[in-house]
Amino acid sequence: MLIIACPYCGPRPELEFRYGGEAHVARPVDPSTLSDEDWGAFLYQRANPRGLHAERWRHVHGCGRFFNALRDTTTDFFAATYETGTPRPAGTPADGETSR
Amino acid sequence: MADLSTMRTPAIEALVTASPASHLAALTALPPRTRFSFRGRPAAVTAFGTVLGFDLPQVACRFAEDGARRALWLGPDEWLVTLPDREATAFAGAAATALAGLPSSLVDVSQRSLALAVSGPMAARIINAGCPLDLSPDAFPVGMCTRTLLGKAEIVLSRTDEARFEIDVWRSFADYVWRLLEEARREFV
Amino acid sequence: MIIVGAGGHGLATAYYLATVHGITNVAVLEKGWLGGGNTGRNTTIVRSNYLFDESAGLYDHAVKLWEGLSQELNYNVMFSQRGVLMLAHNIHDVQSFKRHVHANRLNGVDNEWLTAEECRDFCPPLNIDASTMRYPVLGGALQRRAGTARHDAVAWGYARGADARGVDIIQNCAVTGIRRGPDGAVTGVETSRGFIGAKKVGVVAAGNTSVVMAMAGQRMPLESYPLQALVSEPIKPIFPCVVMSNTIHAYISQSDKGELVIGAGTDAYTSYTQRGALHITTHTLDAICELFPMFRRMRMLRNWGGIVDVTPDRSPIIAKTGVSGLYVNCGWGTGGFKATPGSGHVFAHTIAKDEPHPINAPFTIDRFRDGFLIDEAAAAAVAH
Amino acid sequence: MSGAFRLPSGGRIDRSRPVRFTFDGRDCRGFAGDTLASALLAEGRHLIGRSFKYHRPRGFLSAGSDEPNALVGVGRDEAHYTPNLRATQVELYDGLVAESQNRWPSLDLDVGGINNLLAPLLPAGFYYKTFMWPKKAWTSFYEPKIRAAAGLGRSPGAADADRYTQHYAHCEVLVVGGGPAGLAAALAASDSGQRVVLCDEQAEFGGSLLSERQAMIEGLPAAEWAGQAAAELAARANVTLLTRTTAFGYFPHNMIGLCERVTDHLGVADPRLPRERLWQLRAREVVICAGAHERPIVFPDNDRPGILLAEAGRTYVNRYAVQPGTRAVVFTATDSAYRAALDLRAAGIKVAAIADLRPEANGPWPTMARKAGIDVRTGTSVTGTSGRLRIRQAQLAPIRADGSVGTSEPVACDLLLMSGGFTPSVHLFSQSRGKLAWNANLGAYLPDVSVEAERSAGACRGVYGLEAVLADGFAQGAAAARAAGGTTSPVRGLAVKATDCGHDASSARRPTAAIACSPRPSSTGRTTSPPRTSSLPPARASSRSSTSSATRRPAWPPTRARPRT
Repeated sequence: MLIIACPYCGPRPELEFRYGGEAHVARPVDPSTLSDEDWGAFLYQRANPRGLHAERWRHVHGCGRFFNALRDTTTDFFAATYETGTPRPAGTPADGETSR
Repeated sequence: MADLSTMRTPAIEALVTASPASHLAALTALPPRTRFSFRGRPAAVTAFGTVLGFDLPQVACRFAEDGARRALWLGPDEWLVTLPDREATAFAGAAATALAGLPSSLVDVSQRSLALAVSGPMAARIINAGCPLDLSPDAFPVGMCTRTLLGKAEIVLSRTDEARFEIDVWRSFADYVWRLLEEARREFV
Repeated sequence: MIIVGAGGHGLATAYYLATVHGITNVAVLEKGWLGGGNTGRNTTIVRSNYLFDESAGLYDHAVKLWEGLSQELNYNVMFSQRGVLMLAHNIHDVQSFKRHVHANRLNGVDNEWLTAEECRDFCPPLNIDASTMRYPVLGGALQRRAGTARHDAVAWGYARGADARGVDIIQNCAVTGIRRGPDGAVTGVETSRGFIGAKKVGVVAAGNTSVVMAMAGQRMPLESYPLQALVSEPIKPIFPCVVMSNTIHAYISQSDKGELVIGAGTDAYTSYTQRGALHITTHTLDAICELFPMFRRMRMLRNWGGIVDVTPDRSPIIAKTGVSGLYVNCGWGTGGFKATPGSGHVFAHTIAKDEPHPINAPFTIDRFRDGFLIDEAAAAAVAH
Repeated sequence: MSGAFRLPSGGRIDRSRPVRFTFDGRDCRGFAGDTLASALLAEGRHLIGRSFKYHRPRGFLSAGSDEPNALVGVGRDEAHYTPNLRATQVELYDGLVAESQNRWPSLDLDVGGINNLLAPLLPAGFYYKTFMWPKKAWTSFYEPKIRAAAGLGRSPGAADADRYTQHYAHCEVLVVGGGPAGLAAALAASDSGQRVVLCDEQAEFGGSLLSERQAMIEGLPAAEWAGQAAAELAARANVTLLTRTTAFGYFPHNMIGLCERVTDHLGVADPRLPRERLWQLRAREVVICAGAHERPIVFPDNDRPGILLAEAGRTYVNRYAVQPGTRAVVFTATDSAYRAALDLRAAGIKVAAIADLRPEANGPWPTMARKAGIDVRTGTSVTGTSGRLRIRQAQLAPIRADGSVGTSEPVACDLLLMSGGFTPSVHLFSQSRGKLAWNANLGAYLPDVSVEAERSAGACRGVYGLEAVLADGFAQGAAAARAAGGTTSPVRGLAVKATDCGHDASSARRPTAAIACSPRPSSTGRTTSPPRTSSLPPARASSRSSTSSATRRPAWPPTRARPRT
């Protein structure tokens, strides 16, 4: 059971959270202008890297808020958590790199 | 139409009656009270505080109280406010007036949940049978409150005293939560 | 040709390339050891009672191959058609499973409805006393042709068969890049042991598919999750079949060695750690203890995790890709073992002929562009 | 009085509390403080089970959780029946009902033993190469037969009557293992005032100290010091002590799974108590003090009843006051087995010979053994044993300079103790995803790179010798408390009076020639002639799992094994 640092409530056990998949996937402003290819990619293609992964979590059984996290998928250690709408913290390795 | 008043009877009445006493870990059902879920931006928060009589707590996971009124921080823009039933109607009216024009939401959720208290030197240990939080006084001091889990059920947990916790739980989960706590209490009664 | 991944599916692909298509200049590259990934970590269940026509075609093709596999490979894969019983615990389950029964029968796949008592008669350890259960057993769907197979033997049997026909199986050889020519077509793969040239590369890397495909610049509709399983200490035969319960989340069988083999659920987040959290396994064991209270005192011997690659519609991809000469077989989620022979058979066809076999024609990557999804989420044992 | 093989005095058993139990329906007696294993040994029972495949007679090998053979079913009725318990871990209580497993019709006369004679026809993996024709026979005949032969114990036949609870807990320092290192670590860590949890799988704290005959700590016999240390810890409000508690899993972010057996050792338990309690414990820092396992030595027919690990023999004599035999041969590659031989001798057991694989042994314990008049034969191997349901004889043969084996000589015995050195118990460390490193000097894998917030102390990281282990425990416990944000008092030094026997043979004296002994026990059950091999096969690079390769490797010589590449 992971410990996840909610940006609002502090470190809390994984049970209180729900995973939200890849972060920073912006919904296209005008889907009707997209090609089928791009729309399919938006809907279904995901980064799924081996290493650092920017992902969404929701503190569903706590403050209820969505937030973003950087986690290394080869170790399950978190490099950072940050509020939704804020950019990925500067100085963190790219997706797929390892955090330690 | 169903008589709404019957819904205020505890969903766990039979369990409460059969519950054994324990000075190490007492389990009690708390009397009904009115609950409001309040969500709002800063301007509304300030206005709401005036009606409430004190400022809503801004520190995460802390509650503030004055007399019989209590406001629990549940999220950055969400509070659970409890007050005696007799004050409910007047309070709701005053709040509606004060919040007029300010983006906010005030919902009476009194029927949704009921409250229990666990008290005694073993209270934290009993709750830890299902709650994964560190409940030591350092990590979860008096005055702290949070939504969390007890077993599979979501609860709002607050520490009102070194050796006393209150649990707000949805009515339909109440018997599950009560039984879970009873099971944990069994070696202390 | 190169096959990336020496699990059951990869080895089966190589075997059928050699036996059906006469292609033996094949290298199977494996970063770890033969059958060391999900093939050696799964709960060995084989069944074909999927809802949609496309799935029924694919999985029943596999079951038919399973039925003669020991004799074909001259290697006993211990395929045991002891029956898979899926329990229904609420009205929705009953309706859904009956729909499955009818759909399966229309597709020529055996499946039948049992009452709770019939379920208990079929599997005596099952508790159907509603007064002791949170979720009573209201009945179940039984596929008698379904069952289990010895997972390691499947990998070894295919490996022996492929090896005997000239296929090279290279272990401890991690693929580090996919090389492409000026026209974009595949020319070979870089590995931890050097470059290997090939006109065709089939990726069968299960949980690591996204990583391998990224080497060819391909983003995949996949997410890789941990999936755990566990076994008890071995006991004398007591459990005659496979029982699955989607609702309270348990599946269990007893191996020929005597261990109770139990599958847990996926963890919530993507991970390549090959391990999972304790609360996932305790959740499953709670369900096992409720369904089979006599097993409560049994102790678990081993617990492990694998990496499962999950598609948005919970159906696999067995297809050509946007890169000429690159083929992919992935997305089996939590249930790839059952399809091993069928998957290898049709994937070998796809690579050899550069076009899909009719059975895997619907299982393209393009379906996530075109919208022709094969949504089998309800048929999967794990709500993943 | 219980058992003809009970020593008249000594041990940690409570002679004022006799206990009655049954094994395979036969009435037996023991004392409170016995395990099922020690009580059965006191009654002279060595045959305890049958092996999984060949149904070879099997006896007790160890005295603890590393027991591979002595698996029994325990329970007064079907609703309380638990299969596959290790008799070496089952605490005796009045009315305990135990039965042997995997035999028919009885343990002494087991029809399945026929497999042992057929062994040459049943090579490894033969299942996969046969039973395929005719095709139909798989379902109707072969598979049911294979299944019927599989499994050791049997499932309980009724719904479990007991209840279980679970508990989330948090602490700053968790110490796993309550032997000398663990007690010292817990004392040091709890000085900080932080929350400390100390758990041990046994009924009392002390670990190896409970089997000591001579060692003194702070002027007290070692076991007494352990009791005092545990009492001191119990008196501290910030310490939680958990006995009968196994740390079974190391999960991400320092969550440890603990299984506390609350009532299994009680004949009649308080109904308010659960049978077991699952602890999901989150620790800021973990100190692993898991100790080390003694390695068996691989030689033909080394699995007969009456063949025990040397430290187990010592434990039965010193801790349980049981004579595991009357005439012993000790087969060793370490000095520690000499200590065991002397402890046996002190308990009135005749030590017929000590066969030491090493060309010489001149440490303090071998010197004492020689002084005591024990027949010490260095450069000697055991090349086989005989005896149907219990060892009767061991074949001892000299090892020549070129590594070949000379003519063997039979030595009568009803007990053979063996010691191939010690393997640090790194399971929990490995579960935490820590990386191991090969230590050629110790011939063992040791914890190297940590991933989680943990550290090891004592024998599980290759620190041997009582004084060193206690000092390491104190140092690591204090370091853990500091890492968790606490302040600790200066490390305590303890006055220790003990003669160390080292971890293993000194590497300087390690023979250059390979030792002759067959790498696999004979599977035929016949008395075997001296092995034909003149040297070990070249060591192979170990398999993938470093933990298992460390335990699977032939025990001797450790220099021959290499770390994974």
